[in-house]
Amino acid sequence: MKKPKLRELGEAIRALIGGPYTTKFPFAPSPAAKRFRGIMVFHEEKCIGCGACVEVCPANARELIDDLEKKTRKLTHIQERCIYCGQCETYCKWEALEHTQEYDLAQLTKEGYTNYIEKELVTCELCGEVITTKDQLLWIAKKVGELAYSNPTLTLILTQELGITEKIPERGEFVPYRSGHLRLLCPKCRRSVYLNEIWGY
Amino acid sequence: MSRKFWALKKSPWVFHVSAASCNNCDIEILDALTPKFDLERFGIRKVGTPRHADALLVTGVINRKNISRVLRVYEQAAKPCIIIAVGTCACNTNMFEPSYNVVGPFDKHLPVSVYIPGCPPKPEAIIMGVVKALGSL
Amino acid sequence: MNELEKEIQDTFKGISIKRHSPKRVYIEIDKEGAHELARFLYEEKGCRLVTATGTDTRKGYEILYHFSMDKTGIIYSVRTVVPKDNPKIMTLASFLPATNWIEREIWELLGIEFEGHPNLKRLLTAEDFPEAYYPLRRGE
Amino acid sequence: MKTIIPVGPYHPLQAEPEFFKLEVEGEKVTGLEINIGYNHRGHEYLAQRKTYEQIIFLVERICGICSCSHPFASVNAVENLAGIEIPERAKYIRTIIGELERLHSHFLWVGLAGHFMGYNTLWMWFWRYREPILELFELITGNRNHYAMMKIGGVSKDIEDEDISSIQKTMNELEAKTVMFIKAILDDPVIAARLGGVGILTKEDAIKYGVLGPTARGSGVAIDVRKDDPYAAYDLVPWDIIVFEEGDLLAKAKVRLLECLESIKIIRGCLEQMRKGEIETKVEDIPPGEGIGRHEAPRGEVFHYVRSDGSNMPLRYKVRAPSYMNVPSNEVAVKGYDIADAILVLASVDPCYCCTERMATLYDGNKKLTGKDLLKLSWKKTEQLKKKFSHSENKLASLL
Repeated sequence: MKKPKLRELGEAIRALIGGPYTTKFPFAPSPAAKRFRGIMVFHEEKCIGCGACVEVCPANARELIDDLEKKTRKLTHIQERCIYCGQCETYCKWEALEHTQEYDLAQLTKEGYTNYIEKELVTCELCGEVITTKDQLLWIAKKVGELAYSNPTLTLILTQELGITEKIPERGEFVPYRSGHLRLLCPKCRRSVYLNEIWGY
Repeated sequence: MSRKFWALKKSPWVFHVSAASCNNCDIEILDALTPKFDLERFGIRKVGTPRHADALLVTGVINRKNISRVLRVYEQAAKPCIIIAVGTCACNTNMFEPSYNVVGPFDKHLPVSVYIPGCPPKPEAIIMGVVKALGSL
Repeated sequence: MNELEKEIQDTFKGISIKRHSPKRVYIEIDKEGAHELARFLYEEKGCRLVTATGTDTRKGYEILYHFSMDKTGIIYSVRTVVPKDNPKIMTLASFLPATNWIEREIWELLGIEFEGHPNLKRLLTAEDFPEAYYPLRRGE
Repeated sequence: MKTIIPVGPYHPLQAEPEFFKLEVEGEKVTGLEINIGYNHRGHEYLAQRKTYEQIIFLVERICGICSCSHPFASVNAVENLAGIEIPERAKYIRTIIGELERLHSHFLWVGLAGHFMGYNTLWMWFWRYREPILELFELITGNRNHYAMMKIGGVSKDIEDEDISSIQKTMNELEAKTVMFIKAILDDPVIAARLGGVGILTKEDAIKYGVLGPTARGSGVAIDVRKDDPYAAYDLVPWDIIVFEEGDLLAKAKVRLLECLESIKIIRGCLEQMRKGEIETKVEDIPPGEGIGRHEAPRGEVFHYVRSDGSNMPLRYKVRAPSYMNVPSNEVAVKGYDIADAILVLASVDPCYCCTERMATLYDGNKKLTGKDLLKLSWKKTEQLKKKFSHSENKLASLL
């Protein structure tokens, strides 16, 4: 009976000499580790609005809403729904999303948990469908290099961006023939424009 | 500030209600009571029955089977009683929203005072949440 | 094919043994034979029942009894199909108490009735859960 | 006269919360009815509506304590289905995460078991030394729990070189402490009297109920998926399986305590043998078919079955957590023991305890009993034993 007690006493003395194990928090800051996945921030200038983060999110904490009237794409992140798994950070090629080391999220109301960015959309001139965001088209154009000039949509966006054409000129009624193909068209409409040439209207 | 709130602020006793949670937030709450974080420094104690509690720490989502039990625990708690929703499940239904057995997050059924999102929130975040809840009184 | 599989092939009729990977074996058998095969694997060969899976498929409700042979680390999955218009099968709970909860769960989530089960009542869902609503069936 | 004491309801550890109805005659427990479902969230239903990548995060949230076991079994199942081989380094990293988790889970259990016995020092000790493991997790994976480490075809994060030294430092520190605690616990006559010979689960019953993990190994059933069906790096590093024949609570506690040392051994072996290299293989697509994945979680074997039709979502996803098999065995283990022991027996399979002390108020004829009362009963018994041992020269103490 004596020996075990001594052992436990040793532990107690060691704890006494070693000082308190308890943190000073909240009177002293307690920073999280370097890899900690905390509150998420958007880097708007890096984001191209592709929506990959929305696809991979397991918790439906991200929303993608296309506003056709305002021609904007709204990418929302709902902090209170986020499970801090880091999937969107991993899959974002542009490093537009980042988990910070901040963890204090407590609030008295649910307001303020949502943050969003808006991106300019490009829509089809014929059917009005969403093509994608302007930033993504520019990124594709940059990626394919000179081949961008083989696709009228990319060419138009690129020349506009470079300031060669200030504005896409007003044109008359749409003609579904080759003369009408130099417009911003969604893939489906572009197909029908080209096929009309061959098989007729 | 009424005397009742003054007393509550000095040493809030909490009761831990776990609905359908994954147990992680529960463990982090318990962790906040152990040597590293030691909530008893602030007079916060975990009690064994809702009748003694000033605050309810709720975790998890509410499902069809435990809703009656959760509501009964809230009825038993002495008022005024603040409800602190710990974790993403309690604040919102996390990824369980489409499930057939889940009837919603806590604020749909009970008046929640403070939300602490996180999956799970760090014990530090829980401490900050409790501090904010007491500061709001 | 190892010795045990050969023995099963010889003892039981109308079965097909498929080896998916070295340690995962699937045995297909009819409804009546499944009970006997489960008894054979558990009582004579000392396999441990891991769990049973019920699935809604085109052919009918499929039940997989997963048996684990811990000496070799092989999992034998006994597959049997229950018709959709009459979802009934013999219970294993009569000789294997471990299936008690498993069968109750399949009954309440997939709607397969286990004949002879000692305590077939709701396990996971509440008493006020809608009757005849089976979440794991397709199209529900 | 028969009295029924309801204990419960919530029990929030895994997918299985419990509501116990103890049938007692006098002080002796004669029967037990278990009612679960207070924690049912419908994971299998939800999994059919998620992609394979998302399912890992869904099953991670089945249980918070073994939060890498379910993803581990899940990736094993999908890799079995698609026939994917993962790189060597990923195997070691998976093993390290799995064993660190076992370590913190067993520490948690021993601490809480101490709390139930009224030995609160033990609780604080173990939870104090559990903290460095959680800090390690935050360092390696980026979160204290829910690590998000597993990925089909490998792991999502690498272990950096500077982290390896901190893991080794923590392991050295923990090993010394664990050895000390094991001696302190096994030497203690009160603990021995409280746990020894209580809640015996015989080998026959263990096989009949199909119990798993430390519950089975405490009853002499030597099953361990890590040895029987090796996966990840468990067949590449040396370690031993711990089995005790007695089947009582002490045997289960011993299994868990000694497994902590084995875990440290495995982690050390992995760190030594780990070489630089790839941490994931590229997964092309998931073919139609079915797959089974297993992992030895701290509580026993986790079993995942997945069936695919070739799309990015599974046709059927089955999850079997270890407590699902362990908890029903309480029906036989608790019979014939005191009410004061019942709480320990129910806790011995390592379901969840944080709930036991906040069980709702219960009615029992004229008497009212709460979970707190049960705990007090348990503490009272320990106090009595302590007195008994301090008054008389006992044989146990002289043996040590």
